[in-house]
Amino acid sequence: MIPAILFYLFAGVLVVAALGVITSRNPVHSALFLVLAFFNSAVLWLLVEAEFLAIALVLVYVGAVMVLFLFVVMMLDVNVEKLREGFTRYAPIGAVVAVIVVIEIVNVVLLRSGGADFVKQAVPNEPGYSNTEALGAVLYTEHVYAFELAAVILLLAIVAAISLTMRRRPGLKVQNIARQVAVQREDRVRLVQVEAEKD
Amino acid sequence: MGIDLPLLSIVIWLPIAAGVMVLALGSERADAGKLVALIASVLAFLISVPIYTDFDTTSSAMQFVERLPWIPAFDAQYFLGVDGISMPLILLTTFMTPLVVIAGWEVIKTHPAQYFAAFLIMEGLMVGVFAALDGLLFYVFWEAMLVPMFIIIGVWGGQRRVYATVKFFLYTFLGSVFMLVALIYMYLQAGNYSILGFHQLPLNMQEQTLIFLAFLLAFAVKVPMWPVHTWLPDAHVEAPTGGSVILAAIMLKMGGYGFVRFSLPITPDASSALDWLIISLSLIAVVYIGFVALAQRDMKKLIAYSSIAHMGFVTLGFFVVFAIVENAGTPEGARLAMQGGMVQMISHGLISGALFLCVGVMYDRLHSREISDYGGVVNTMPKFAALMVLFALANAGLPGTSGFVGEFFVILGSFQANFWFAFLAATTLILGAAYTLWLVKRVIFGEVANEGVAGLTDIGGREFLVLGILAVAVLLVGLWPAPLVDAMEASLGHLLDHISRSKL
Amino acid sequence: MVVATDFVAPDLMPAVAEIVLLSAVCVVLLVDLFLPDHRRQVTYYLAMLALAVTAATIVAFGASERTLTFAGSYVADPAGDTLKLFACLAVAFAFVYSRQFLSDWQLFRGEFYVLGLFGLLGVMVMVSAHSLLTMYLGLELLSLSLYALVAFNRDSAHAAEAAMKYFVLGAIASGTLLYGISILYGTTGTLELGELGGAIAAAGQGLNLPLLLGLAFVLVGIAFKFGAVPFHMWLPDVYQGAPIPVTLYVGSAPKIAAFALTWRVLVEGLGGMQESWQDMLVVLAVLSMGIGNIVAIAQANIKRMLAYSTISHVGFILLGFLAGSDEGLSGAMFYTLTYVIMATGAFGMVIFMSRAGFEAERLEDFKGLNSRSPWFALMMLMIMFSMAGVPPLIGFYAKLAVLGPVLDAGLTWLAALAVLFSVIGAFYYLRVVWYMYFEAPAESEPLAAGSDLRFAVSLNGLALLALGLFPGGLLDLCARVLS
Amino acid sequence: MVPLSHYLVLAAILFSISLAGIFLNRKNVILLLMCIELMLLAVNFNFIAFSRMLGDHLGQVFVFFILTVAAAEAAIGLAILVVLFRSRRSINVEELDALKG
Amino acid sequence: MEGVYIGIVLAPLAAAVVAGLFGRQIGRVGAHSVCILGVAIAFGLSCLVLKDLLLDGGETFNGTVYRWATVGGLHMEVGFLVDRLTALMMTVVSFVSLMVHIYTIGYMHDDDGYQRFFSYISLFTFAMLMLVMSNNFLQLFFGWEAVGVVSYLLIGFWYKRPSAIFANFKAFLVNRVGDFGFLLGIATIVLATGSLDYYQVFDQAERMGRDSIEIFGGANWSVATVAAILLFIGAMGKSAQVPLHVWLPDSMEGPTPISALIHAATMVTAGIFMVARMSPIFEVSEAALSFVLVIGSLTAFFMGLLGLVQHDIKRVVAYSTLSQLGYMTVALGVSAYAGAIFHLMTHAFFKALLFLAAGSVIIAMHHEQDMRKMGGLRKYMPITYWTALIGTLALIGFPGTSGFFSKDALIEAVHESHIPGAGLAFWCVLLGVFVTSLYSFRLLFLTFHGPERFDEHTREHLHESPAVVSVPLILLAIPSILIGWFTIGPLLFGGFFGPAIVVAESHDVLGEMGSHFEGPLAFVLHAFTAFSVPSLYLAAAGAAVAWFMYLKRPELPGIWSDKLGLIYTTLMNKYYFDWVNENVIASGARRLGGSAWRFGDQRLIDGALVNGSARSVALLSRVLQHLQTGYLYHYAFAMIIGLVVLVGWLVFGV
Repeated sequence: MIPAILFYLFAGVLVVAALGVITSRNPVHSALFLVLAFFNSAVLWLLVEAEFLAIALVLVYVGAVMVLFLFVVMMLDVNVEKLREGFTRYAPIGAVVAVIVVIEIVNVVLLRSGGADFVKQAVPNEPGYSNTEALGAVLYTEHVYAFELAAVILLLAIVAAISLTMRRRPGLKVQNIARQVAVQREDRVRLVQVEAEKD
Repeated sequence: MGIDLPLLSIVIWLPIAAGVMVLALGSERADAGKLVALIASVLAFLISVPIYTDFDTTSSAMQFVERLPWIPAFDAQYFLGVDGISMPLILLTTFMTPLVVIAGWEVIKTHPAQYFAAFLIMEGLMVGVFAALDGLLFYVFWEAMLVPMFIIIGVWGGQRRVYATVKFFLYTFLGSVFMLVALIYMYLQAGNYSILGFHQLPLNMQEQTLIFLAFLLAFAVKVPMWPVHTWLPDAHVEAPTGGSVILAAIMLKMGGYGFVRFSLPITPDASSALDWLIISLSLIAVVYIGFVALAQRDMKKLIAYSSIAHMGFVTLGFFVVFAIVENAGTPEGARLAMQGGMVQMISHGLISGALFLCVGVMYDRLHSREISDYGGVVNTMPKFAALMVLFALANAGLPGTSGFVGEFFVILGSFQANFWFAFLAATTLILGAAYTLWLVKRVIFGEVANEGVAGLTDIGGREFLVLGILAVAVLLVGLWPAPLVDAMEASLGHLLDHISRSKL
Repeated sequence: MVVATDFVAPDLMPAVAEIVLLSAVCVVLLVDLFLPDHRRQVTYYLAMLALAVTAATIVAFGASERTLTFAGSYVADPAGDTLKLFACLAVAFAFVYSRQFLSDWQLFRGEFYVLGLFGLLGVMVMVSAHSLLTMYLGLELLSLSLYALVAFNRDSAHAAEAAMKYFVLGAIASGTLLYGISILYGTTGTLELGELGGAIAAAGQGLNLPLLLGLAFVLVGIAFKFGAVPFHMWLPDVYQGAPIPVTLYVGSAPKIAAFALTWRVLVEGLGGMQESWQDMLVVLAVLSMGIGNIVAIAQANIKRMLAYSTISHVGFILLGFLAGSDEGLSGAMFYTLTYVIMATGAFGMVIFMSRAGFEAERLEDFKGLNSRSPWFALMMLMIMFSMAGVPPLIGFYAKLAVLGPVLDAGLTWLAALAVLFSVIGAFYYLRVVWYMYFEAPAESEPLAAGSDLRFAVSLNGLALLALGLFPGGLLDLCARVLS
Repeated sequence: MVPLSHYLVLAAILFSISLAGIFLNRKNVILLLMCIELMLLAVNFNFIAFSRMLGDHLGQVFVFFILTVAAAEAAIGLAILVVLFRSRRSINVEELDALKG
Repeated sequence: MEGVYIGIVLAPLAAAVVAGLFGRQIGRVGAHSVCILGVAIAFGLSCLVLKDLLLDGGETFNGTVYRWATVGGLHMEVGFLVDRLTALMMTVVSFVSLMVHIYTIGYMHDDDGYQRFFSYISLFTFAMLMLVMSNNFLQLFFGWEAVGVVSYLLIGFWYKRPSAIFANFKAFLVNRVGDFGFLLGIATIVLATGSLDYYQVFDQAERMGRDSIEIFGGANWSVATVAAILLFIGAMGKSAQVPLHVWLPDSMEGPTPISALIHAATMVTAGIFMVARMSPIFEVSEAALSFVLVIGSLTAFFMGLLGLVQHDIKRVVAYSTLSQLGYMTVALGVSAYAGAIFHLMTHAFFKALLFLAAGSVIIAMHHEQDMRKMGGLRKYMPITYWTALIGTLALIGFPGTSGFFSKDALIEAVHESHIPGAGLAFWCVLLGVFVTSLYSFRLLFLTFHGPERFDEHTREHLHESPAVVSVPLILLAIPSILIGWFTIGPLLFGGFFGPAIVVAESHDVLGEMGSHFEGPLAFVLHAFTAFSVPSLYLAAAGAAVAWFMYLKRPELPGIWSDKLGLIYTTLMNKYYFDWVNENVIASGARRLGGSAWRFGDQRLIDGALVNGSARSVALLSRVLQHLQTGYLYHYAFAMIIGLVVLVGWLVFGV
């Protein structure tokens, strides 16, 4: 009973938060709503005993991705008010389409699921089950290929992000470490014989 | 001389190779290119002569057969061979090309190398169309030909050349893609692309009808038959002389050839059931187009329309055979109509080619194709006028010229099918004479019409040679068609036997 | 404690090509880092070397038969090797074509090659994917590389816009694909394609609605990757907005990936539901051929025109798939490979015509090419006619290869419609030829292309002809490796 | 306990909201990126729920990779956004219309 | 003999080729020498052939020269059938041709196209000989068309004259209308008999009379009738029968020797010859004979009337020719084939004579052809005058002249005949005699008698024509007078033609007449007493009226033409045939073609269908282009809709 109440509670908040994401006038608010949605999701995932992913979601998403989002939002500093015009005009169509999608999917998963049993409930795990350990066990064995690929993707993301955003501005003053290290005393210090002022 | 030489292959690939060579020489060395073109085209003609002389006219089987694997995935083969139907057309092709090369000798100033290369390549492809016995190979040649022609009309054509050439390309392309579908369909039934295999392929009526219609579209456009003919006047008018000549003399024949090689033997029952359609369209072509030709003010357009009307005889000849067989009970009498169609193709090739060359001769001098810009040409160009009048009379179907033979056969044949077929067909005697001789009257005869005409110089040796050769050919076929007719007799007889047996 | 006692180290050999390529990419990346700008050429040569080595590896260690490894998530088979080899070749051509353009445009940076190679890796992963998971990862690897590549010219607003659109739409598509995968997973309990196929076969044809739902979502992802209507919207904008070398890249190797995606997922994985997806593909194919061919006519920008042309070709490729036969599949593969060759050539010609500060992307820029350079006009002519499907160029056989199976499947009307659209489509290819041959040159600027570019374009054009005259080899190859 | 289907419905709702968000938002590209994150979240819900119900970890592994990829995707997306902003001084979706037709 | 036959046709052909292709090299003298030689050889050999057949009892020759083509069992060959009919025609043709050749030397003396002209007329001789010597329908058609073409070339010989090139165009077209029928006739015969060979066809003529063919739904016609009428339509064109006569008067635009040779003596009689040759077919169809008869009689009378109002000397002769051709046709219609051929022969001589005489006048008048500007030429040109008088007398049928025999026999034959239409024909030919006499003497009087209406300048140069002109006149005058005496007996009643002409029992009017034929003298005398057939008196009346109106009271014609305004206008306008042809048929065809082109081809097919579909695709392209708005949310929306529809369809089958 408790899990059910928790589920509906957090699910409700999650939906509201998701709606908040798409309806907020201010992108910062949207981002914060999204953070809220992630938190709620994490809780919901905990309810189905996916602890590792719940934590990962919070750490990776809230901790890193959303911060990145916020950073970009702040950095670009776009005119907030102007950006929200014209939303309501198309809202009905958007709502209709969204409702149709929901109906189509719900129709299948709830009403006409055919052979698949979508209404069954999960069997509780035996005590001592460690979600993290279970994932870890397969991640580096069965899914080592995928894991490597994920690594490559991250490497790619790094390369791509850098190549897209990093620019050497001609006038920018930067340190040349090598030259700094290799500098000789003679390069920097010139000893001059200052003649004493005769007075 | 070994019989083992792959003559057909040589005739196909020699011009193409020469064309590539001319292209490689480039327009900077166009003189050398021209020479190569001339030598290659003449050589191709000489090589093609044994195809006629060594041809066994008593046999309806394919001769000079070459068969090599080509695309194993489709079981398509490099399968060549000629029978009495295709052999004359191949000779026509190799005969016309040198003339076109000579005719373009001094006239073409821009990109001369490409011009000659295009014609050489086209020659090879055209021979390929007639020689191919593999459906896919046929289609490849058939379509590939559009490319050089597209370029020829577009680059060296007249004012509205782009419109004309795009129309030409798309029209014919539209026609032939449905043929491709039909070919593939039959391939799926037969397991390979052999045309001879297609002939024997059992097909039910619905299949036959659809295949027939697909072929009809392809061939009707090419012939062209009313009402899919409108590309032709435009293409002819805008094309350079050589292009018009090849177009009229050979490319149109492919439509007719397609009917005898594909439509009739592959779908005899559908052809028989739908012969009324073709016959009506052919007769409309003869009569309606005859009238339309009367209204033309552009010489090339007039000749183009006349071509459509004349090709109407070809299709008429091919498709009245069913009615004749039905009336007479034997396929013997139908041979006349069929022969008529075939001879008409050859003859039209010579005559329309010659007429386009004639217009080209005048166009090269005055740069106009308008009839009203001429008049009294005979005063300044007597030699030319004599030849042009000869060709005009041939076009009007004068006995003793090749133009008569086909019309005569077809009218005789179609009379055996129905009086009114012959009646309407025979109106060409009047209409053909009317539009052709009216043209002659307005262009050739009369007082010198203007200063342009007054300044004309008569044809030189090069032009005289080309037109003279054609004149001889026109007269030869007209006076003694037996060698031509005999060569086709066995094959057409075989064809008629074949199509008078139902596939159902 | 869960301990994987039954773990056996996977056999790495089947994936050796990917491993080699990844290592090579890392080498390129590192070397590039330490190269001064004036020696950037080294990166290029290294990248080419990487491609060569990869290709050599594929050839040397090619699978003679279907081999699974990495717990069934990776498959090596001859067809895959063929596709990979072609992908390598396409990327190599893209690199050759791009070199001069990039340096002319101050875009000659090592990242281009790194991203390009990453993309190739993505293609290879997809080709060899035997699980929805690896397929997804390969897809993302490829897509992310492409997004970055499209935005590669950072100074171009068009490129950025294109990249943004591509990114957003691509993300939606992969989201949808993932949603579909999740449902398939939930219904069958597996991600491995072989098992998936088995499960579907067990579930039986027809009314398994959750499976159908998953299929629909997956189909969207596939259609997007291919650029089939109505999931094609990104394609014209990306083709136009991206720098030409990138357009060339986007237009070539990723099509092989799209083929692989469809083949592995739809045919191998969801083959049991063929009846269901066949109709869908019919619609997508018809729309693609129609919209692609028709809208291309109105284009004045050649990159955009080629984009729509791509859409129409995609329609044809889908024809092969929807026929549902072995011939159809090999036809689709043949078509894809052919298309890659043609597209490479076409965009190569656009690069060829361009020079520093000038992208020859308007159709008008091709005016009078025949007078400026007959040889390259001829090459472009062959490319265009090949795309239009005029024999004896290879494009014709591609159409033939897919039309046959369509007819065999009894869809005569579809074949007729397809050829009709190809006639409509022929118009815009003709227009290019017409501009090149029938119009006077708009400018007299000499063509600045270097010899490597000239050689590559010629090779590409002649390949269309040579393959067209003797298409048997490639056709056989496709049929053989897929069987 | 809550039946599996409820998770699925929740995911469906999230998915539609994200779709609607992409369609409705006409001003700010960043929001599109957020919607995409939301969409992936919906997918993750599906996977986790299925994984739980099926009692295997495949789904969760998938989610793990989705999270990874999503992070990479976000990085690249934002990088493109930055490039876009630099070149156009705007991230207004309605102004992204130079390429059309 | 085969070599001889080939020699006969090849000699003129070779001459034509030499003169035509190498005219410049061989010069004028060379050209006319070679051509005259060629035709002379033909004439000489023709005489030889005739002699062989007549006197030496030579066999009829029927042989093939070469095989033209064989298709499906139908043999098409070039070959000769030389029987007495042919031999007679050959002799006449080559003789007249020879005369014309000689005459041309003088007539065309100053013309630039001298060699060309000789080439043409030799070519014509060749074609005509091929026509008459043919043993099959194919070759007949060959010759038929070939003479037409040469006629075309010759009428347009002076190609600078607009009227000449109009006339030759018209002539060819009108002939083509006839050929249209002719070709269909041949087709009918091939259908019915499966052969083109005369003998094989004639052998089956009986059967053709019985077989029927359905042309209009339901109506079955005898094949023989269809074939005969169609063939006769060809003859109508070539022999200028109403309504296909319109070309002949215009053809006078050609040089006069041509008018004599082609448009009087030979080519125009080809139709007559052909029908005679086809007598076995015509004989089995009474309907066809009636048709022939009616057409012929209409031509004979009404075309004669037109001769009354013409001022151009050559045109008068031309209308006279038309009328005389009508007579021959009438003879054919009553199955008096021999009579037709007889008249053909005599007509050839005297009409050629008249034409050449007219030509002689024209030369003297410096190519003035209007009779109103002549008069009193008798004293300047005595030879021309006398020969013209002989020709005129022969034409009107003065007793004892060749024309008398042929024409009287012919009228007699019509009188005897009973086939439908014979009554009408009889009155037509009878009245025609009066008309013939009237216009003939009108011509003679206006030209040679009465006051001189030409100017001084002309008078100074008036003189008799040179020998090359006058000698042929004299040579032609001789047979014009005499030949009837010798030939009427054998030709008409002596079975001269043997099996070449077949006449059914019931139609055998000549046989009937032959039963009381007692020699030419009796025939002449009989004419004076035969009041039921008062042709002689009618001719005399015509001559008298002509004298009265044109010599005695020259003001009368003007008065009469004013009083009979309507009739006169109708006659002046030649019954409006030309008007109808030009304004209704020709311009109608042009207008039809023009509108077919503009509306059918340009607007409907090209405009609406071809370019229309191209335009709609282009329009569609521009419309669909706007779907690609450039807005990301629209793209996304399209994808979403696509997804929704896909899911909806796949999952719910919507």
